[in-house]
Amino acid sequence: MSAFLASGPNLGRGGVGAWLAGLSPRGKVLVLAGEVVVMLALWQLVVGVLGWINPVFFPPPSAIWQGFLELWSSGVLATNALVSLQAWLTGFAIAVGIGIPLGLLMGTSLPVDRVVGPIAWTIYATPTIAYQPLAKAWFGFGIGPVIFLVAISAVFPILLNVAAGMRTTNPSIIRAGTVFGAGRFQLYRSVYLPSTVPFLFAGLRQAVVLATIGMVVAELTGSAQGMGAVIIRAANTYQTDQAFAAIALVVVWSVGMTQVVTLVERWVAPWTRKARR
Amino acid sequence: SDPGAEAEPVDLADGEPGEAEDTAITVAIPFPDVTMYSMYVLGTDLGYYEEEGLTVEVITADNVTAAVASGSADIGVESTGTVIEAIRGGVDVDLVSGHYCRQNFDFAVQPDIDSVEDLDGTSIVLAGTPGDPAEFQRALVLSEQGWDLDGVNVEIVYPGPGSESWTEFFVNDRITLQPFYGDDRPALEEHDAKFPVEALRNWANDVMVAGSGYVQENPNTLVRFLRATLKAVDYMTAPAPGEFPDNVGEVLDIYEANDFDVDALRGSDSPWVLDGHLACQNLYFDTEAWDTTVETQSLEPIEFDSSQLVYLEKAQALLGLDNAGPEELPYP
Amino acid sequence: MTVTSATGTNRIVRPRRVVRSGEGRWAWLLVGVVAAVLLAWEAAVSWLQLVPAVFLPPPTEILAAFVRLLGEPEFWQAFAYSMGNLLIGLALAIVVGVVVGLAVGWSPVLRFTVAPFLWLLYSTPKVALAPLFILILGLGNESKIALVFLLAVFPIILNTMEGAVTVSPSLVNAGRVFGVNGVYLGWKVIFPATLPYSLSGIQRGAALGFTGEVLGEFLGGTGGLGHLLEFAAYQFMMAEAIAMVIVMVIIANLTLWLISALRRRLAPWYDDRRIVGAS
Amino acid sequence: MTTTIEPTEDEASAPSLISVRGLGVSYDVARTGEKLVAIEGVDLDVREGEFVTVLGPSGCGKTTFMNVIAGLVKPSAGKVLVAGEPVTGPGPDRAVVFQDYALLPWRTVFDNVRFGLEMQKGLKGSGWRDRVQEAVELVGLSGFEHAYPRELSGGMQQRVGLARAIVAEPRILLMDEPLGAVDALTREVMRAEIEKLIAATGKTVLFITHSIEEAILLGDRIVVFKSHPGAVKEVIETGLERPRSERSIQSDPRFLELRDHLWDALQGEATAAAVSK
Amino acid sequence: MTTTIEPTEDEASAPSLISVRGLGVSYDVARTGEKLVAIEGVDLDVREGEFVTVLGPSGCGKTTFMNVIAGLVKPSAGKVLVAGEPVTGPGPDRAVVFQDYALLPWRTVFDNVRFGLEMQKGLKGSGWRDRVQEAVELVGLSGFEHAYPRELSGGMQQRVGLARAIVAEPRILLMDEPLGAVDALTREVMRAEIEKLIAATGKTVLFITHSIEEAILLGDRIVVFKSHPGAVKEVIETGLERPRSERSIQSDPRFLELRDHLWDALQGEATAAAVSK
Ligand SMILES: Nc1ncnc2c1ncn2[C@@H]1O[C@H](COP(=O)(O)OP(=O)(O)OP(=O)(O)O)[C@@H](O)[C@H]1O
Ligand SMILES: Nc1ncnc2c1ncn2[C@@H]1O[C@H](COP(=O)(O)OP(=O)(O)OP(=O)(O)O)[C@@H](O)[C@H]1O
Ligand SMILES: [Mg+2]
Ligand SMILES: [Mg+2]
Repeated sequence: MSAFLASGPNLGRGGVGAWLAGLSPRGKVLVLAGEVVVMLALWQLVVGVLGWINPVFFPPPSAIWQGFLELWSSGVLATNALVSLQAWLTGFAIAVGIGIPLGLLMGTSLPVDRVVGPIAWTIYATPTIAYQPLAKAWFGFGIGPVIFLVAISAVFPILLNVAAGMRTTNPSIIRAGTVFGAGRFQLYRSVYLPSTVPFLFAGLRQAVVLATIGMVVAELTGSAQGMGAVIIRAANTYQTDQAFAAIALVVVWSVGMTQVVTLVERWVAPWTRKARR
Repeated sequence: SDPGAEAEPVDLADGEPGEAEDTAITVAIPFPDVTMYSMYVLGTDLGYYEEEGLTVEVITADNVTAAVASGSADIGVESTGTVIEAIRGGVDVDLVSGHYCRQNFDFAVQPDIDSVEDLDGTSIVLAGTPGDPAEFQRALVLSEQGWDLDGVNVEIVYPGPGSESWTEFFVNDRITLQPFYGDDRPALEEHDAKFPVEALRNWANDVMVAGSGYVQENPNTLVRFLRATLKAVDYMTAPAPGEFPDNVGEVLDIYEANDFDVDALRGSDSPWVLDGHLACQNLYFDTEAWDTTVETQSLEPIEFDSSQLVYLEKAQALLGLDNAGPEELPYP
Repeated sequence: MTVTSATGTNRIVRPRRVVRSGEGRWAWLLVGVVAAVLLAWEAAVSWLQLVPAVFLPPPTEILAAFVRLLGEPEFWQAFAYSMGNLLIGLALAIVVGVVVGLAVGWSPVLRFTVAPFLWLLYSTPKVALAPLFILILGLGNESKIALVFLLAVFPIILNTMEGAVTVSPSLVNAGRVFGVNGVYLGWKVIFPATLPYSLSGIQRGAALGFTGEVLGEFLGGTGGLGHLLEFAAYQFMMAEAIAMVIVMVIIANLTLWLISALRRRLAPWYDDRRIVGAS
Repeated sequence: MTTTIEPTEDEASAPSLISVRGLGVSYDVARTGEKLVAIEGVDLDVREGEFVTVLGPSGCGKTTFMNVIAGLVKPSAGKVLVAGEPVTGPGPDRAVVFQDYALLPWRTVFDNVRFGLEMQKGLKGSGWRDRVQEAVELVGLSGFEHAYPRELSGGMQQRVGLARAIVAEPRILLMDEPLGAVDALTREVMRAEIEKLIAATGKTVLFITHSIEEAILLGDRIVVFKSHPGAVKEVIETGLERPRSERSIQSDPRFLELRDHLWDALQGEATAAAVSK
Repeated sequence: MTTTIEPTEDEASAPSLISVRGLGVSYDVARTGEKLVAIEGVDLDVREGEFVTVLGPSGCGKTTFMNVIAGLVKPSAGKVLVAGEPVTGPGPDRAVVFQDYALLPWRTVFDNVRFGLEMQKGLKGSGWRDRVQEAVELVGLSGFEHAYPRELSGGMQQRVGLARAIVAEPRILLMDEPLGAVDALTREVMRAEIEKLIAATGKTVLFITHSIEEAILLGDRIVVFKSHPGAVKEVIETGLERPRSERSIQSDPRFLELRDHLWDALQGEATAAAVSK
């Protein structure tokens, strides 16, 4: 996501581009907010006022807001969001718990890398949706298959990024570590792990998006609760405004969590912040 | 847009309908299944559609009303409650006829379940996906039969639209109660399941819809399509309620030729062998059926625009039928 | 006019392709591990009956289903159908993704106005928007192609963007100095410089595009592997369903392999270190 | 060591190929929104066929200065005339050799050199092939036509950059620290080669360097820049004979004198730059 | 220019701190499976407190040679003794300054310098804080303790590398082209600083460089390497007074003589290297 706000090749351009690039973080946020408002207004105009698309299938923002209020006041939102949240967090924690150690192991040991790597890539390349019927069959109903799908969606970006981070640790730094007397363990702690951190966070950011999509896919069928169930129930009863409100919330969650990951990264790994020059 | 407001009285000339405006018809069904949608296969195989100058293609659609509204399908078959909700929501579809005018409510429970109290603390299935209005009807019938779920602490789960998967969960003891259909029965019997509730209700199960615009532009097509479909329904249903259908052998041959597994149905002596008991030969639908659905599925009341049924009535008239409601059928 | 010319050995230092001698051994290890897992699976299901076979069929049954599948003409029809849509959708996604990615990556104004929405769209679970697709694009090939496109295009855009943002300014300056400008600059300098990034986005996009195809076929219609999978899942034929999944895995991996082969061909100058995704 | 070093006076009457008057460039600084004055009030005249070296500490605006002449950066004040015409953008009369070579990594040596030609003339005729080949030979790279840049050493890559610049026969060669990224030994070799090459082709050259020695060895005149803001501190005529053998010239008292002088001029600047770059 | 340059004979009797005998290193080449002989039959003795510069074209095995002494590479033939003990691995008596700095990007200047201490001693006592601070001051970086490497210029980063190397007070400093990556002007400044620093601390130094001038300016002795396979071509005693001002020394006839001699010795090698690296 950082690439969006990167200023790009600095070639002394002028005009709006330079102005935008020159904005302070707060200014950028303001401009973005402005854009969002314009976008919503356009949407409202096309669907709500001009009626170019049947609003049952594509409700205007005002209706979505209405749907959100309905969900909120009926208490449906709170209970279901809580269920989803629990599944998401559990699944993500499992993914992190498996992904990081296994990634580190892959980065350390060539045999593990050569065995786990291809298998991981294979599963990663397979559409998540393909696991959906299997997950339901294996884990039954409720939160089980959701956790499974969240975990399996999130684990590979973490795993593969951590492994890549370990493998691409600058050999020159490793040499420096060795020269200054670091033992195997110290080298691990002081050199490999810190240089893997940026990769880990890149993986976490990808994982957040994939985990959220996995969660919705899992909840869309099979479970009685959760945001996916809210979406499908609302869709089945043609309360599309509520369905879209639920989707919007999921998107907000996804984007919000990537931001959280970025914030944590800034805090844990201040050196990864873009150079000031 | 206000449903019903757009429907203008349609003038259908007396006598034979005119040439079909649209000769290739796409029928959307909600999920791949043979028995429920067999009349379209039969109509094609027996040449009824060809006689009307039509060809019919059956496709599946995740959301039938959307498929119809978008023009991907000309005709859609969808459960009545869903169609009512869609029309309420403002989807531009017209209800053109009934499809199955009755519903069977057959429930299996695990061998150790004797009464509704025994379900306490277990998982049960009432419908495949959340938001399926049939869930309320099933609960209603259950409570009418002495299995009122209101007082019991059960978890209602949704294993997906196909009843085969419900059965698999059932025989693997993941659920204690499920609705079932004829083709699920052998597996359930093998599992020693009990069938505490077997009932038939004269409630419209599902209906056919078409896009409002399509209806306006293709009156003759619609009449011709319905006439052929009526013939196909007649071919597969019994001459009178409760009797054994005449053409079972031929129908099963046609199913088989269309890649369906019919071994279990051959040699059956049940009058319900083709699920034909669920259909009315005249593809009945009217305001009463609408209101019953609204009531039994606990839907918000909404009025039915019966002018939508002119094509059905025309097709019925051409075949000498009237739009009579379903007769009482005693459960065997 | 002469310049002291090469007097030493005219040795071109070809990039090192790291093919370790142990590589073959690891392949065997991999085969061994996979075999062991399959064996344990077979044992757990068929012999020890720890898991009911309807839910998790043993590998032998899946293999049988797989072989059966390959023998059926319907399968190959479905295969052709799915691949056709996939290729069209991917082609569109590649063209649009690369062009949009370049434009957005290159222009700060676009990056600012368009990119956040791209990100939002990327994060949106497309599954949830299914009815919208049916409504707008119907159940023919269009909705499937659209879903392939929609799922594949974002990784391509995001990666291309990342590439375009990181194009060395001095390459751009070199282009300008030698008279390359405007669209030409994009075509002659920025596009090739970004190509390795785009290709790695395309790789991910292709795998995701396949998800889109399956998703589109779940939505409705009559053809395709997703349709077959849905059918198998409806009948609760797990062995068949898993066999279908294996077909998908094979296709996904073949696509990955094909594109990395393509990358080696199209971008031989590019040293094959992994570019970690932009997102 | 009695000869004093007098900053050269540009004779206004001499026909100058490049003429810079009151040149100033300021950049918008993204973060703060302020303007950073990179260079200010720069005057310079370069005669046809002259080899001018530009010496100055890091960040003093040498690259900016050169970019204005190349037409890559628009001045905020003053004007630049090349052959009497104001500079409005890059043109075929000026070619640039970059410090980081800026070769297109996806093109072979031959195609990279061709790049210098293809945009301008469109490669219509058939003669271009010979011209490219000639340029490749001129820089001593025959036999490497089909190598990719990353298969070459730094020195070889810079030769490609040189060939690309001269192939279109520009009147002016702008070289921005062309030897900054090659190792010292290669650098010492290439200096001599560049001198010979330029002498043979008779081009007008503006050559930026950090190295005092290089500035003296190559330049007819040395322009010394100072920082904050970047400006011309002094201009010195080297007055050394050509061809200059690196070995013989270093015992030349004039060389030593220049060296001492420049060292003094830059000592402060360089120390400051090393610590606060 | 009458003084002839005689390669120095290592007196076998002098107590040498580093003693290299018949050293050979060969690498396994991945692609072909063959062995590449990087260096062969290298003999060298370095006395305590001596500053030895190693000069040679690219790829001749200088880094390999230094890595053996650092204990990073195992010799395939011959032996290396440091203070009479055979080298078996890196040790606190030898510290390395790397060309690419090899700083840990996630550590501040202070923590990077501390790294030189912590691996070996574990930072038990309380004195280490002062020692680190002292080293930071010694290289002139006070005030930058909390900066991250990416916030520093190349020259400053190399100062950090230097501080990290000297903080643990090794007997031997191994420097692999420490100034290869900084700009020429900074380089000229830093050369003098390094000389002063080393003189003050009295360390034994092995200093690899590509630059003839640097080799002469800094070295007590210059070891010239040749390629294919890497081996010592000759060893020259500079015999120049210390402290050496860069400015005065360049008029010293001995300097010029050495320069010419080395130039001749390396000309062929360098040309070859520039084209075939
Ligand atoms: N595009 C730009 N936007 C903002 N500031 C810039 C830009 N380019 C250069 N500067 C600033 O202008 C000043 C002069 O930069 P310039 O690159 O011209 O210096 P230089 O003398 O070439 O330095 P060096 O020797 O390190 O190459 C510096 O302070 C630099 O940070
Ligand atoms: N790990 C390695 N595996 C295989 N070959 C190597 C390895 N390290 C170095 N070599 C080869 O050994 C030879 C000597 O390399 P080395 O890095 O010691 O040279 P160098 O003199 O330090 O060169 P430079 O001046 O460019 O740093 C080169 O041909 C190089 O390609
Ligand atoms: Mg510069
Ligand atoms: Mg080296």
